[in-house]
Amino acid sequence: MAHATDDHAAHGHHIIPIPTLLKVFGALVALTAITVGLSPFDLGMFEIPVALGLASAKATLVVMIFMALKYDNPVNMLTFSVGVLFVAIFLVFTLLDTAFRGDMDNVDRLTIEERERLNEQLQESDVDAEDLQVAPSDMQ
Amino acid sequence: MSTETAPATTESVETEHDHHPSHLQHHFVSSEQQFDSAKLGMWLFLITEILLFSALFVAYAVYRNWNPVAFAEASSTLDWVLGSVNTIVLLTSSLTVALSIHFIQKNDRKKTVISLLATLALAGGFLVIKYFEYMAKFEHGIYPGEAFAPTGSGYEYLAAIPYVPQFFSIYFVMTGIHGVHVVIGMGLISWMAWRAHRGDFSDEWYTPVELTGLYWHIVDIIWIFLFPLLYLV
Amino acid sequence: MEAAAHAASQTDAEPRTYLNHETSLWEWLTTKDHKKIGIMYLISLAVVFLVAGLLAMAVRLELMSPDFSIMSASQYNQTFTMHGIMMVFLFIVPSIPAILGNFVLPLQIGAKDVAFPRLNLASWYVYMAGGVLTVTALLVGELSTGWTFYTPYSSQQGTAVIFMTGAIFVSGFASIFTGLNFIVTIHKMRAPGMTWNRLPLFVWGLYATSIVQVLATPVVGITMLLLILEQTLQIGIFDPALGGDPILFQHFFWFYSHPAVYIMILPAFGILSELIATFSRQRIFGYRAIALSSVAIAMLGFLVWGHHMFVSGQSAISSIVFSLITYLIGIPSGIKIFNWIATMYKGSVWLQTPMLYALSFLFLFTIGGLTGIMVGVLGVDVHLHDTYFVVGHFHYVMMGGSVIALLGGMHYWWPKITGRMYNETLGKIAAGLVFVGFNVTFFTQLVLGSQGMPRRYYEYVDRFAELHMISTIGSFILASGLFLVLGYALHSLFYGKKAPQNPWAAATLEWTNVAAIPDPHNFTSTPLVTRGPYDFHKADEVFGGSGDGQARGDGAGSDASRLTPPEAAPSAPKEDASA
Amino acid sequence: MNDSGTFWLPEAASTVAAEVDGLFYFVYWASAIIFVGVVAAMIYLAYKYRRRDPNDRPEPVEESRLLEISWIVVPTILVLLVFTWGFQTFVTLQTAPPNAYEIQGQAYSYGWNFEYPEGAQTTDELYLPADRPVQIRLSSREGDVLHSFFLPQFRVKQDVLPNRYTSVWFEATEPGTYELFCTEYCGVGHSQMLGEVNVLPADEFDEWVAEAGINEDDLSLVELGELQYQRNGCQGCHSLDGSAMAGPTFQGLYESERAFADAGSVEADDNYLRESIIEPDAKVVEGYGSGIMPSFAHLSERDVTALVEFIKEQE
Repeated sequence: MAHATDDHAAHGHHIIPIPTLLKVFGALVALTAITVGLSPFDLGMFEIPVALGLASAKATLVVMIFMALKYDNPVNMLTFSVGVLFVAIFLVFTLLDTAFRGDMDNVDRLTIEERERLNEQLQESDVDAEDLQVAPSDMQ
Repeated sequence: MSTETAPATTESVETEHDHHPSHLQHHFVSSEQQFDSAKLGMWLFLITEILLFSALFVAYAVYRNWNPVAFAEASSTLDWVLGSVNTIVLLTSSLTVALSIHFIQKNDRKKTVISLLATLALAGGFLVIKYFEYMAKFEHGIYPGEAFAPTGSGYEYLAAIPYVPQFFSIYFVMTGIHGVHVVIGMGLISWMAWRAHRGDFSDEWYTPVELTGLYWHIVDIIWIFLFPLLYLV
Repeated sequence: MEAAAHAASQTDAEPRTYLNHETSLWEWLTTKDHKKIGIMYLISLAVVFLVAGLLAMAVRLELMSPDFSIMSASQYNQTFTMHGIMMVFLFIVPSIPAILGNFVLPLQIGAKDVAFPRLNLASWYVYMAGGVLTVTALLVGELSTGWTFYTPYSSQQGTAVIFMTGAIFVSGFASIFTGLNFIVTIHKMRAPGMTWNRLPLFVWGLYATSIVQVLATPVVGITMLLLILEQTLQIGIFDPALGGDPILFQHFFWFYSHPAVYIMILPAFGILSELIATFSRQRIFGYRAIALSSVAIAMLGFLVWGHHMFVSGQSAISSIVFSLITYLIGIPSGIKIFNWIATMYKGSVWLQTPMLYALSFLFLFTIGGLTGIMVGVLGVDVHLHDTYFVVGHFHYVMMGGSVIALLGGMHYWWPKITGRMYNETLGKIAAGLVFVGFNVTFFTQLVLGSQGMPRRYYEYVDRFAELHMISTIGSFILASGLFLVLGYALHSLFYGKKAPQNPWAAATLEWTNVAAIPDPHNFTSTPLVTRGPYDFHKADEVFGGSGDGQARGDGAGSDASRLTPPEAAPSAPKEDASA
Repeated sequence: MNDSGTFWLPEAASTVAAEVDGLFYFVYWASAIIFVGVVAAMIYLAYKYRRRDPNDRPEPVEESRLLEISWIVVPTILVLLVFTWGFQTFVTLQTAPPNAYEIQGQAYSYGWNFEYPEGAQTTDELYLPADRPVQIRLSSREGDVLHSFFLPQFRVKQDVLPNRYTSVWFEATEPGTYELFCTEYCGVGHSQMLGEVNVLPADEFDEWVAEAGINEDDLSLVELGELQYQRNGCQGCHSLDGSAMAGPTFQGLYESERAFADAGSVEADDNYLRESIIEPDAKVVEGYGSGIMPSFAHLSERDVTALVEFIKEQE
């Protein structure tokens, strides 16, 4: 009598051979080395995506092989994907506010402290009137 | 909802009850059902762990997006060498824990215990390195929150940069909670090593070892993301 | 002694039930039986509901008129804060899953227990630990943050906040454990033949709820932890005086607390489907739509938290995106309402107390949903935000939705839980009082709010006086109805008529295949499921075999001595049914 | 205030109010129709198909695809319509016209200060010109908590944050007196954090603002001190008539003997008063808690001196 007939995968007792584990470990160390090796270089706007891409690659290796999700019941894969998806939602929707704070003029983009600091800096430095005309995105 | 139960079914249930293995709990029908349930439960628990950390990653992203310069300056004071070493230490511990499962699947108890003990040692090593990193920061007045008062060369200039305390607050909270997870993981692994030594597990049944392994890998994965975000970029 | 008692019960020909099996206090406190854990939750939650309800009465009494006063402003703030926190975190969030979910879910899917019985018991203990911390918070100082804990106000308050946020952190784990347990149970423990399409809709509701519990609760945990660190170490994440951002706290808080609304309402949807189907004796109209819309709501529920923050100072773009998604979530809820009503079409509608609650729910939740659409309209929300309109709206959803459904469900499953019937006449009177009292209390609050009355006010200007008076009177009617329920429930425990196995002629497993009072192991033999949960036309056993005999399903008129499981119907499973 | 509101909404006194109300009533009537339909169908079906015999065993009803699709599509169209309309109103509410008259508003626990471009300052009273767009730039006092600026008759609301400016704008249509509420819970005085909005005809407003624009330099120190006493909300905790409030009364304070919680005492001289304003927790008088009074270190030297002189006058 088969209980719960839906999630019938080839079940989770797959034995992963030691060479595979070692290969994955090697790849992880290599990816770490690349991450560290790249860090002195200024990649500009690609810095975060590259770092996160490498970290994701490492995480994927761990999840798929070490945690054997590749050989596991699909419902576990689904569970994990849903978790990751909701982390992404959390991140994106919060940044949708904080990165665009003050997009209409009823909220100031900068805090009062930052405003004051900016004013001080502008007063201190002897600048041409031209330089004061900064675009909003330049004011950090 | 059902019309009835076929007598044969009842009988088969009874027979199963008679011969069920010692680890099988009464409300499960088969070892496989119990194993699948435990594993699904563990994966669900792991995503709660991921979501727990997600809020910290979001806080990091928000403040980094607002203050990239402060974050870059603050991040540069962290010791990337120690961070890298710790990354390798944790990756190795992931390997050993994966090996322990491989060995128990092959019913090699001795090697299982050795792999688990190796994992334990590596986890301890990680914490020791982390301890030295924390101490190096505390020495220079780098504390989370209000107590933040950088002193000494290489740190004093941080006092003048706004939002540097936010970086260190996030750094200490993230690595601190991660550290707590490492400690919990060490407890679990010690317990598993002891039980494996006692002979609780075999290739027939090793669910607790596998679940502990899954937990340990998640601790590793979180570090995989923490490391570049805090130390490198 | 146990054996002797057993022997005695054997001689009395009284069958073994989960209630007369392992009855010592110690055995209750260490039980792994999902039914007993459900009852332990029932008792704990009833206490919380009583306390939080009395606090609500105190709030209403204080607001009765502008001059009348029973407490100081500071006491008033503590009162509404505790009312909110206890009702939301300690009552409504756990209520339906922990009481009825625990009791009914394994019965409905034909399992002997939940997947992790020990974790289930642990969840109750963790919940109780949260309760202890709550009491501690009350003892160590004033707690007056409101249930939303907005920073920087909350991070400047005393130690009581630390204990209370700690309590929420801890009781969050109870919620996670329950959700995790249910998901695994539904995936792995279903009886043979119980396909996803044959799951009762209460199970679908619980499934969707559990997804939300597992995904959202960790975030409130970490948020509360950050708040504690903000207070103790001043880490400067949320407090603007330290360079933090108060709006970020609101994001973190609502990332949990909006989905939490669905934790509260989705199981209520599930109960409603059971009630409407059983008491209309009709297949649920659009079973698939109702089942899948629950899951859709659970998922979409994570994408709308920003609609609590339209005037908070968040970016306009996020307000707009959140508003748009908010409307999309209104649609699946609307579909459910229409489907439930359509279910009565060509049915046989039996207006027993649970069905009265179901119809109340349809009435009240429709108002709750429509006022939700009103506060979701960007331009209008600016006026309505943080007024009594919002207070009225969420009471229509949480109380008019969740609590009314819980009451309906409690009446429906009461015979199965206790083995006793309650007094039907009193039940109908109480349902009427609750319905009238609720509307008088909260409809006036909708008007108050749109007239401009802000929430969390200890005093108010004279032009709101009349409506506040009406609202307070309504709350007394509501309370009298609820106390009546408590009264006849207690009476029924001791003097109620013995319940038959299937008093409502329902067609789900807990009625058809489980004894009047369930066996400790639920089923004497594992059921084999051959039809859908509401296929009354195929459910011969509900109607005493062939369907033309005595309607033994109809509780009041049936013979109460029937306590043994029904004889198996002589016919073999129908071919077409198993297809 | 006259009472010309409707059953649901208070009197409308700004240009944007008409727009908001129109939308409110559209959604309201659409909802009412749906609600009546739902309840009517519910009652009708419950009555028509009531159980007549305990043995009733109705035949299953086939689902109607068409019906289901229709009640998905129709509400979707309806809500998208409402969304678009609400979106437009929202944008109007958030975009001040460039010629708006700008007033600075500061919220504190528990009151409101307003500062006009001409120099006038008011507390808990807001004066506005009719028929002229006004933008109020709001912030909460440093170290204070969240508040929310709500004018029900104008249908505007905006949270007020410490350390960040937010603003509302509107155009008042009718001279009169209106309400100002705080709608973000802010503590024990939340429900007393009310204000009065006075809308004056344009010429009267100009007159008022010219008169009220006091030049602080012309005031004597004691007069300035009294002004600061009101502006900084000192009256919330320190009475002038000897009555006990959250803080010690100012009556007879000067040159009195002050006993402190941590033992020791000192005579309240100029230096002590000055210290108590700038660093309130340095010496806390017995019977009062520390950490309650915020520091007023941000006040100018002249303002602090003025306050000290004002306190000296309270005999």
